[in-house]
Amino acid sequence: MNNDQIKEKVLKWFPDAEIPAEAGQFLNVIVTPEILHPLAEKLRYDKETHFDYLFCLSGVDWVSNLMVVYHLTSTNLGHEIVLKVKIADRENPEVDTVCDLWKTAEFHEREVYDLFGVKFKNHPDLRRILLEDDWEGFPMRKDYTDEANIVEL
Amino acid sequence: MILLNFSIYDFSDFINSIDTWLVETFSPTIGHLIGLVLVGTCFLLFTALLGLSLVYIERKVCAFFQQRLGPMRVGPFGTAQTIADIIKLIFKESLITKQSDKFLFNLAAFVIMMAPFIVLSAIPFAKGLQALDMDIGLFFIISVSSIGVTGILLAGWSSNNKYSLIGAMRSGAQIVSYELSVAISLMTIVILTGSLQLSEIIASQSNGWWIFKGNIPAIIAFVIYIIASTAETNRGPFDMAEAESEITAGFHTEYSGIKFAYFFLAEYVNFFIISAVGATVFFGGWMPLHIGDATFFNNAMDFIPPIIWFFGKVAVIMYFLMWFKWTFPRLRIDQLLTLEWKYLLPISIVNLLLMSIVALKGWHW
Amino acid sequence: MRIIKNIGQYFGEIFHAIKSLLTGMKITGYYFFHPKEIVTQQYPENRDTLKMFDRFRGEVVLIHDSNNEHRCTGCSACELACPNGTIEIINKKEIDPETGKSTKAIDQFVYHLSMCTFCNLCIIACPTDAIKMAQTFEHSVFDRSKLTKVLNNPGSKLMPGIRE
Amino acid sequence: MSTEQTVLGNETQEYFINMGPQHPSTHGVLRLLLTLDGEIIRKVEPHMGYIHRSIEKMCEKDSYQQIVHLTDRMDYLSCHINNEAVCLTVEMGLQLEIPERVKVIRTIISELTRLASHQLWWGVMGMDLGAITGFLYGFRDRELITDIFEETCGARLTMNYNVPGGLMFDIHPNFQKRTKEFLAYFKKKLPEYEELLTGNVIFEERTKGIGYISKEDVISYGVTGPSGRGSGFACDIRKLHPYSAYDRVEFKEILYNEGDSYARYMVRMDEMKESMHIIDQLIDNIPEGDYKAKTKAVIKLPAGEYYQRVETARGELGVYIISDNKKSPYRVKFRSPGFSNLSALDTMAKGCKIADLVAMMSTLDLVIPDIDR
Repeated sequence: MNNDQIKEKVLKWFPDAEIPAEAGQFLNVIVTPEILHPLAEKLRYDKETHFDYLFCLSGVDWVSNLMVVYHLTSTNLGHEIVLKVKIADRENPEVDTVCDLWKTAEFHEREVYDLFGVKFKNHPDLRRILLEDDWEGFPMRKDYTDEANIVEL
Repeated sequence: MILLNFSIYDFSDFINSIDTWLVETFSPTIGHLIGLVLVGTCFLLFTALLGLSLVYIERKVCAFFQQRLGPMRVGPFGTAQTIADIIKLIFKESLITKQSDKFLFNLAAFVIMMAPFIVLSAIPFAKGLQALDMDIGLFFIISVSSIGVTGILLAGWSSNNKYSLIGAMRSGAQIVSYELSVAISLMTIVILTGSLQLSEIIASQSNGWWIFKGNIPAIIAFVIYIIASTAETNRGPFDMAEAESEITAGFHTEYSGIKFAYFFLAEYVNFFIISAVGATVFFGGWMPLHIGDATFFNNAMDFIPPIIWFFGKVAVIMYFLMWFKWTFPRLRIDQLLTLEWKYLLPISIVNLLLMSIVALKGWHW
Repeated sequence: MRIIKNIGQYFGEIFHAIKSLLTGMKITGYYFFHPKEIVTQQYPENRDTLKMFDRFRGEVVLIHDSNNEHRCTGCSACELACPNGTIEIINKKEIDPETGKSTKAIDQFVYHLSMCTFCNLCIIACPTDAIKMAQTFEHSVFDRSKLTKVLNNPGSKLMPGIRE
Repeated sequence: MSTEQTVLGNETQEYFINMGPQHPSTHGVLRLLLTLDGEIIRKVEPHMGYIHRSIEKMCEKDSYQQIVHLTDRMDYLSCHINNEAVCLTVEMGLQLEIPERVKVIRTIISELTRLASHQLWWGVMGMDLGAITGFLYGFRDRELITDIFEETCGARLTMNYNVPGGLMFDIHPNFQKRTKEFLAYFKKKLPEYEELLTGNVIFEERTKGIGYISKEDVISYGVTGPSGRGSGFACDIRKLHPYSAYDRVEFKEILYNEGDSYARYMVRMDEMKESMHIIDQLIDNIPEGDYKAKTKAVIKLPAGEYYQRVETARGELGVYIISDNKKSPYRVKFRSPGFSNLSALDTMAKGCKIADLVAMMSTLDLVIPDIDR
């Protein structure tokens, strides 16, 4: 499927999904936390899309909101898509886990939780992964300060 | 007076003259006691020397297999390296883990040293150079050498460390199984000699070594003996008990300083012993290479002193064992036991039967 | 029939196993008997013959010529290029004896070897090729403060004609 | 486990063992919390982050030239490929036209890096299985590659040879000669590797059928690189999204379908041959030209998101740069191959023994700084 067909399909399933018009490297789909999991599930299991390989999961802090970015590709169909979930609530960011769809998400979501503080609902083992358990704050956030460890050059 | 009897070809006169002199000079009881102490001291010194030189040799041999130079810094060609190591180990702090069973922890290091030390007494180094020539010599060696496993189990249990415990358990299973093959492969030769006494086993090889005389079963027995005895001494490729990459150092993980040195020493003395027993039973011990009644050849061979024959044979076997160790990957514990129970043991039992037939029919030379 | 086949398989396995083990032993045995192939270099002993490659990055040095002149104008391009703050350039005002104008010149070119990652970015950033990587590699010292070096020689001057 | 307990008729107790952070076969500071039943592994729980240096956060403060040298310190065994990945991303953002010479040189050095990495892996694999001699042989041959690197790039391990737009300096005049010498030498030595380990009966026993992972699981866990290809997952980025000069060389993507330790081992052994094949094709055909495209001293990427995937020796490395048109990136994410590969360890190791776990970790070829970043 080419990007237009995927776009059409996604919009048919979830008309709320926001798809920026400008052509970037990938087809971007921006969604709210509520429809992330249903959309991901459809993308994963639909025969025509069949996005079975999550090759990157990253968190981004846009100051006004947090974002979790899912880079997906299909191993047999070869098309790629970028799912972005925008989380407006910085204090208590929550989004459904996609561990059940792609197992690799388990570690990557723990990393995003560790560094950005995004809580993934239904995650089997949501703990800090890179930092120690008693670390305070979420270091990759833009408002994170640590005078002892961050040296301004 | 004593030294007059000294001959490099036959030590029995020399030993007897010392004994006689001791008994005559002191009373018989004290004389014998002094004799015992002397022999004990000799063995202690020998053990220490053996450990030192074997560690050095193994390091050099291993280095050459691996395209390295090995120790080169301390002394010429690094010969004093092991002495430096021993000095370091003596001065190191002897750590004891918290909540370990301190008594057993300390005891284990001595128990593990004890077994090879006792076994050493039954090894004939040269003609007449043997501390104990019992009529059950071989049986004695097989049985006493199994004391060592007690030391390993004690060390593993008392260390209060799971790695140690796993190592000890592996080692226990391994040694107990492999002892069977070792014993049976040695018994294969005993069928031919008709005696367990080591001096008689050697004497029976005066017209050729059993590995040549004993037909095919002797060769099979030798191969099985080498494999099984390597496993029994926890050497690579059967070093499951101390598999460095799996369970760090196995049963001696928690030992440091001089106690660690004991484990190390015991390992190398054991290594020497299996080679020595192999050399004695299959290659005639100190007996020079004789071919039937080719007198001229036999006399020429006799010219080389027996002690050199003995150590030469031991060295060759050791070299092969080192070659194995530095070439092969390690087996897994269950594969190790499979190898013993499915391959070595059945083969050695069949081999024993074969040897009996060979002996009955007189197919050996 | 099946039993014979099984027995054949049993011994076949053993034969294959022994053969594969012997192949491995052939390799190690070959090296044992060819000590000429030993690759060990005995490091402190071979110091005289040990030569590093020209591009090897050992430490940053400021090039001085025989007149004790260097090419550093103190522009701090290297300082900016450095990812770790390894280089600190302390400038001073200097009165040009000919024109009488005050110009900027380096007072101290401070280099913290302990922070350097030898990434070569300062060298390519330098517009006047004043610094280069030296091939030294024996950097260990007993005192950490010795790793902070002042690269310009005492009394050294800027080479004439560099600033233009 | 309950069945075994009833069969045995006695109670067995599970226990925990900490494998690492200091352990001879975790190849760095990785801690595995093993739940064991005797010697049988019930659960593996990796704990990482012991050398987490927050490279992603550091990148947000650095210029694009400076980021490159940080990636040297991620997967230090394929540092050139990491550098290349960042440079490719930046070049994509700047829409720079890269000289052909640069592309070819990058490809050659990438493949040399892959070879060096696999040589080290082979040695370590042998050592983990108890064949220590192999370790020395692996290092012996790797030394020659690091010599080539040292001569051309100026460092043996953290080379930092790439800059956005090209290379730091041109290849050394000896580079081609040395590389060809090395290839001739290593073509003779590789069969020795095979004889020493591959055919060895003990080695086969230790790896065949051990650590099985299915193709579905491999895709789901995102296990890439030789580890993924050992399960039949065609994930070679060099084929899927050719970068640098990979579109003009002919090579095979090695695929094995067994999914066990032996398959993963064989993939790497065959990949070494393919790497040599690639270098063979390119080494005499380095086009003349500049070694660097013209770039500004201060690089500002146009605002936007850039994602570049490359194939390192361990698998797929993704570099995700979000730029807001400043001299430092807004956000950098490295999708490191080791991180995803490690996550599959639990699935592989269930029911195996401790010794198998060690073999399995070797076949995953974990580099801890790559996992922790």
